[in-house]
Amino acid sequence: MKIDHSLPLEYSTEQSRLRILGFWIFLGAEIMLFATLFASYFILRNGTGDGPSGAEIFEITPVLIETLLLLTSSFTIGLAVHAMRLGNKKAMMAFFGITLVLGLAFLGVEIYEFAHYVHVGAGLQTSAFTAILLTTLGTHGAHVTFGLFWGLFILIQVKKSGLTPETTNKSFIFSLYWHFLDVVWIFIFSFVYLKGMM
Amino acid sequence: MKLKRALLLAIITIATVLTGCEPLAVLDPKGPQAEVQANDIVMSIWLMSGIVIVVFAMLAYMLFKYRASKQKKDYEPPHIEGNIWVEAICVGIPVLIVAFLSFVSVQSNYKVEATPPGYEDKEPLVVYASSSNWKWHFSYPEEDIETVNYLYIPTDRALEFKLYSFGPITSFWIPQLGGQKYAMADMVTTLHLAADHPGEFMGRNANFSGKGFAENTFDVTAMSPVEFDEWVEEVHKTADPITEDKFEELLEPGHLGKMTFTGTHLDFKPAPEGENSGHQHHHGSNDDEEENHDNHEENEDHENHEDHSDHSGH
Amino acid sequence: MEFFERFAIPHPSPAIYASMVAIGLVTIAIIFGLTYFKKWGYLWREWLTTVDHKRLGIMYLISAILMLFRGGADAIMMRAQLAAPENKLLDAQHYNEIFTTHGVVMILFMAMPFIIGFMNFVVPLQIGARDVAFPRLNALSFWLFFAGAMLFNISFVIGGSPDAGWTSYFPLADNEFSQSVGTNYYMIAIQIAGLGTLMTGINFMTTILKMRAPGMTLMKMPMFTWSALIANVIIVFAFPVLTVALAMGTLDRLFGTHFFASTNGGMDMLWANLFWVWGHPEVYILILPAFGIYSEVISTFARRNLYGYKSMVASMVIISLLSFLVWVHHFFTMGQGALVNSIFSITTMAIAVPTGVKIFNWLFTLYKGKIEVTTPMLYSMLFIPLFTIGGVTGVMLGMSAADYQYHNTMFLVAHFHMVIIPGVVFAMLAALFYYWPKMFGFMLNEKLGKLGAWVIAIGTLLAFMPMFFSGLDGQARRMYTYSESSGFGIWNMISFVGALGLAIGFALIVYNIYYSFRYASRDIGSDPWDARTLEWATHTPVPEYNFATMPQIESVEPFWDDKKNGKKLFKDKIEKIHMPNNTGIPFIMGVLFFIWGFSFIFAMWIPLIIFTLAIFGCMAYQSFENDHGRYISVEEVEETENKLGGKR
Amino acid sequence: MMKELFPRKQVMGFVFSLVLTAVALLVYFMDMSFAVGMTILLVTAFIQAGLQLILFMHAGESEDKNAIYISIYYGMIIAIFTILGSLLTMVWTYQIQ
Repeated sequence: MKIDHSLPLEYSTEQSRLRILGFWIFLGAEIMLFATLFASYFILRNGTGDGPSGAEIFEITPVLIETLLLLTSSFTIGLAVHAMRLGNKKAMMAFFGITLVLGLAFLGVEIYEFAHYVHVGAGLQTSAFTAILLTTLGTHGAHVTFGLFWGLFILIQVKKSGLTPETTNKSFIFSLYWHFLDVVWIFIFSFVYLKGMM
Repeated sequence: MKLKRALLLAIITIATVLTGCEPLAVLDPKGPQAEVQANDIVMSIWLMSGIVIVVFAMLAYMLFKYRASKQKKDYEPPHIEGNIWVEAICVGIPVLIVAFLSFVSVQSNYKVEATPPGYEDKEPLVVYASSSNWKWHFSYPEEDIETVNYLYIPTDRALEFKLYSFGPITSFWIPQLGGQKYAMADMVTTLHLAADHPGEFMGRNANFSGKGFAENTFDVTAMSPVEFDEWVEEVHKTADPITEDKFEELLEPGHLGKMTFTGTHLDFKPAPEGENSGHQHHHGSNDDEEENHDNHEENEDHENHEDHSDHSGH
Repeated sequence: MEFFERFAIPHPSPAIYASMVAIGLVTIAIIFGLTYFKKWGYLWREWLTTVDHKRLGIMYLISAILMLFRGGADAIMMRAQLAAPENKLLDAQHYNEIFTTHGVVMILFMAMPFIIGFMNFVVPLQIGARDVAFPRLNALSFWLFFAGAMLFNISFVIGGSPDAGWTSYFPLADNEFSQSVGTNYYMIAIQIAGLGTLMTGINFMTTILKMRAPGMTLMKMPMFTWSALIANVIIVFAFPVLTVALAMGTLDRLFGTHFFASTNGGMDMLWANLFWVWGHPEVYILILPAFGIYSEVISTFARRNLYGYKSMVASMVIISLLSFLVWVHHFFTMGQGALVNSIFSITTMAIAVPTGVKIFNWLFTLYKGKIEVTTPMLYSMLFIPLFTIGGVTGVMLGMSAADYQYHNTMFLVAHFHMVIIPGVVFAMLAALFYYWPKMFGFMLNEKLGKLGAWVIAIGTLLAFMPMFFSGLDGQARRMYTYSESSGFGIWNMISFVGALGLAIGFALIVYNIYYSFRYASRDIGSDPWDARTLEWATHTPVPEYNFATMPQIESVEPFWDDKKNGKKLFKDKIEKIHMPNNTGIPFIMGVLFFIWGFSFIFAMWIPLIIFTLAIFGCMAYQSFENDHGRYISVEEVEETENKLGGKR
Repeated sequence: MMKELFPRKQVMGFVFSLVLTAVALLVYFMDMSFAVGMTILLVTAFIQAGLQLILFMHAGESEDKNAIYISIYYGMIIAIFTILGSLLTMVWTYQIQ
């Protein structure tokens, strides 16, 4: 395999450059996926039927905690990539690990939040509004969950075989995914929660 | 306008000759809205025929002139990149045609979405047309009459159909009076029509709604205002009043013949409009409240014993 | 419903029982045949585990042709039922199921794999690549599509077919009005196939953007590759919308949510909206690659370069953007009022401009050419007039006020069949004849081919032109019967005759394949059409690595320049070639997805969870697998090249 | 070593995103009109997205930056059209009628 040493390790082979571009295109598709959910959310926002409205069930505290957790994890995965580019495997793994822990904490708060919604009578079947709220949040949450497993597998591979063109490429792509989930969360935070509580 | 009528006549004649019987329903309008649409259709058919002829002629010319069998054996076709002027014409003319059609289309949109010209002086006749699997219910709140699967209308007034459905999306369509519009369970749509002449027309649900869809039709009779008033009077004398139980029975899936009642189901089962709308976006919009004011008053008496979420029920 | 009741067919008929028996017999025959001729190993090694874009392309084409006949059988039954008033051939339920499956099968399981099949086979060859960017993902795409298609197709023998139309509008498609599992099949099968298509889109975008031969800038790409690029861009941005819509539909049907219900704040219009946000771009996903095929065929057989290359590219880019801005024209009659209708009416008609540019460019490509009417060219020449009729009626439908009269009528049905059959089906048949020699090393019979083309063209006109009239006379679509007095009888009888014509035409193509397989010459060289683009510069049959050395590209028609102007295409010396290994994972995942989907459709939650975990297990396995492919040595390449007729 | 591990770019990005989040929170804690609130949310959300894209995701660092930017912008444009078009068709048109 040809290795080009003038580029960061994750770009070093032809195949890895293909993977990175391919993943960016996949993120383009993800934009549309979440845009469709947002469009549906905005349209069904007032479709509360007999159920509660957003303003009645949203709580600022867990949402703020979730936001801070995810923002910080996006920062630490950035640091992990930075450490990776410096060839510091130990620091990279540490930051990567912190990212996953923060992700797990985010998921924990989100599960609490869901339990709270169901508890106050805002389940999946309550109304179109609660359904689209839980689906939108759930889709993001499912992405995070998937990311946790994926990240864990990558971390194991980095530990096993070190920073190779292969593992750095996977880690870099994972960082793109994670940053993207943060971007999606920013939009959820702004246009689902804050707008709902405005 | 004269030209349009002449063209219309021409196409009708052609169609008549082709079928050997009656003219095509859509091109044989009996009301102002259908006429707007038929004029648009006929005009666009002619314009589009022009384009088709140009393309056919060019294709035929190229195929006859440049067939390999007509060329010398050693002829080598030239390399031609394209010509800015030729391509500008190929863009320019279609742009002009589309611009013209857009102009016509926008105008017609506003025409078919309003009371037709010439009918503004009189209050339109409001008819609530609701579909259930697989019937049509016509409620005349002003006349306090309800019919099933047939529609009587006067010729001197504009008609305002308030459409909704007790089930799947259906589409209310009387081809000779005008185009269709959807009837949906959670909101009321409005279709403006009018009939110029007395006559009998076919009406149907045009949107697929399940097993009984093919037979989901109704008969439309347009008559003079005097006859219409006589009919209303006669109904009040002879027909039974519609009751909630009876109406629930009518809603059962299946087909029914024509039926006539006094009173309307709107009294006990209001249409999904205004505050009865399942459609949240009607709330908080002041204009809408204004518009539906009359109906609110009508429904007010009955709102107390109605379960709010049940209005669009089945 | 009781658990076992779900699997019963709600409306059994002798035809369905006969199909069950036939399916059983064919399955047994295939298993027996494979065992008897000891072909299991061959099938597994060479086809089921392949990652070769050419073989995947051929598998897509075979599936597409099978599905063409499945959807065609539905069509014939529909036309037969409507041929006479008050006909009793089919009952309402059966008719509803048939037009639903006809629509879904033809669009998603016939036209889509047809174009994706040709993309697979042609695009890497046209850009001088060894394979696509992600060969294993490509195999997974195919198996997901195939799993989805098969899942959808078993619906009529297990549990009943969907019956709410291919648009599956809610609330008709909701549990209340569609009680059988049919619509579950619709939601899940299309979801699985759609995921495969989305991966194809990402794969081909990456391939075309990154893997072109040296020197091939974007503006030197062949037109089919350009059209494939644009179509894949549309796939990438349109299919996620379908994914979400189907997921919401599934939630409504299986988990009791109220997205599209008319109670509890749901909104039935939202389904229509989301469906068409995907649905309209979908039409351009189908038509653009078809346009690409026509560009290749017309320029080859006019013996001239394509006229107006730049405006062709520009028009496709504009179409790709506009295709996302017109979806409301599918429901002008939903009551949005004059303003919204006006906006979408204008954007809709605007698409006619770039499309018109393409038609004129093809006509000008003929100008000063040396036209040779072969079968692919005959399809292209029949396409132009027929598609023009379909296209201009599209402009008429775009006028929203008039659309109130066309909507939901046979006029609309006539329009989209006059667009899709000449536009897409003719293109696919042209491509089938055009690329057949490259795929299989012999040519299809020209005489039979041209006869078939004429029969199909006349069949199309006979089948669909009458619908314009019956539509204007008030015949709604999807009616399973009509009365004598309506006067629709004569139009529908002519349509039926046309449909029979189409059936004969397609049968002729099958006979042609059989006939040519037996009698056609195998000595045709690698460039039987005297073509212009890169895919013809390699050997026939195409070696697995496509090109022994990378071609050097200097123009849009490098192969033509190589042949006529002496510009050498292949200058490098042969080096060892890196190729991906075959893998069974995509096939296994296809099988898992099939069972997963089946469990989902019948709400069998425990198998559903097990197979969900199995699918993720496969993905985890992939993540840990370290497979760097293999190398083909220089000697091996040279040996293959010599065997196939010398180094190029 | 520590200095290397805490690059300015990343830290700046993080601080910015915290500041922007705080600004967006004003919408919750202060009383303001719908228009002002929406404007603040739109501006902060899109700036944050842009920060992530350029500072954290290194969108512009490789030879494929054009392809990357085009696919992201294309996706955003289509996304915005889809959202606005759907709202126009199913919500706004009933409010202005």
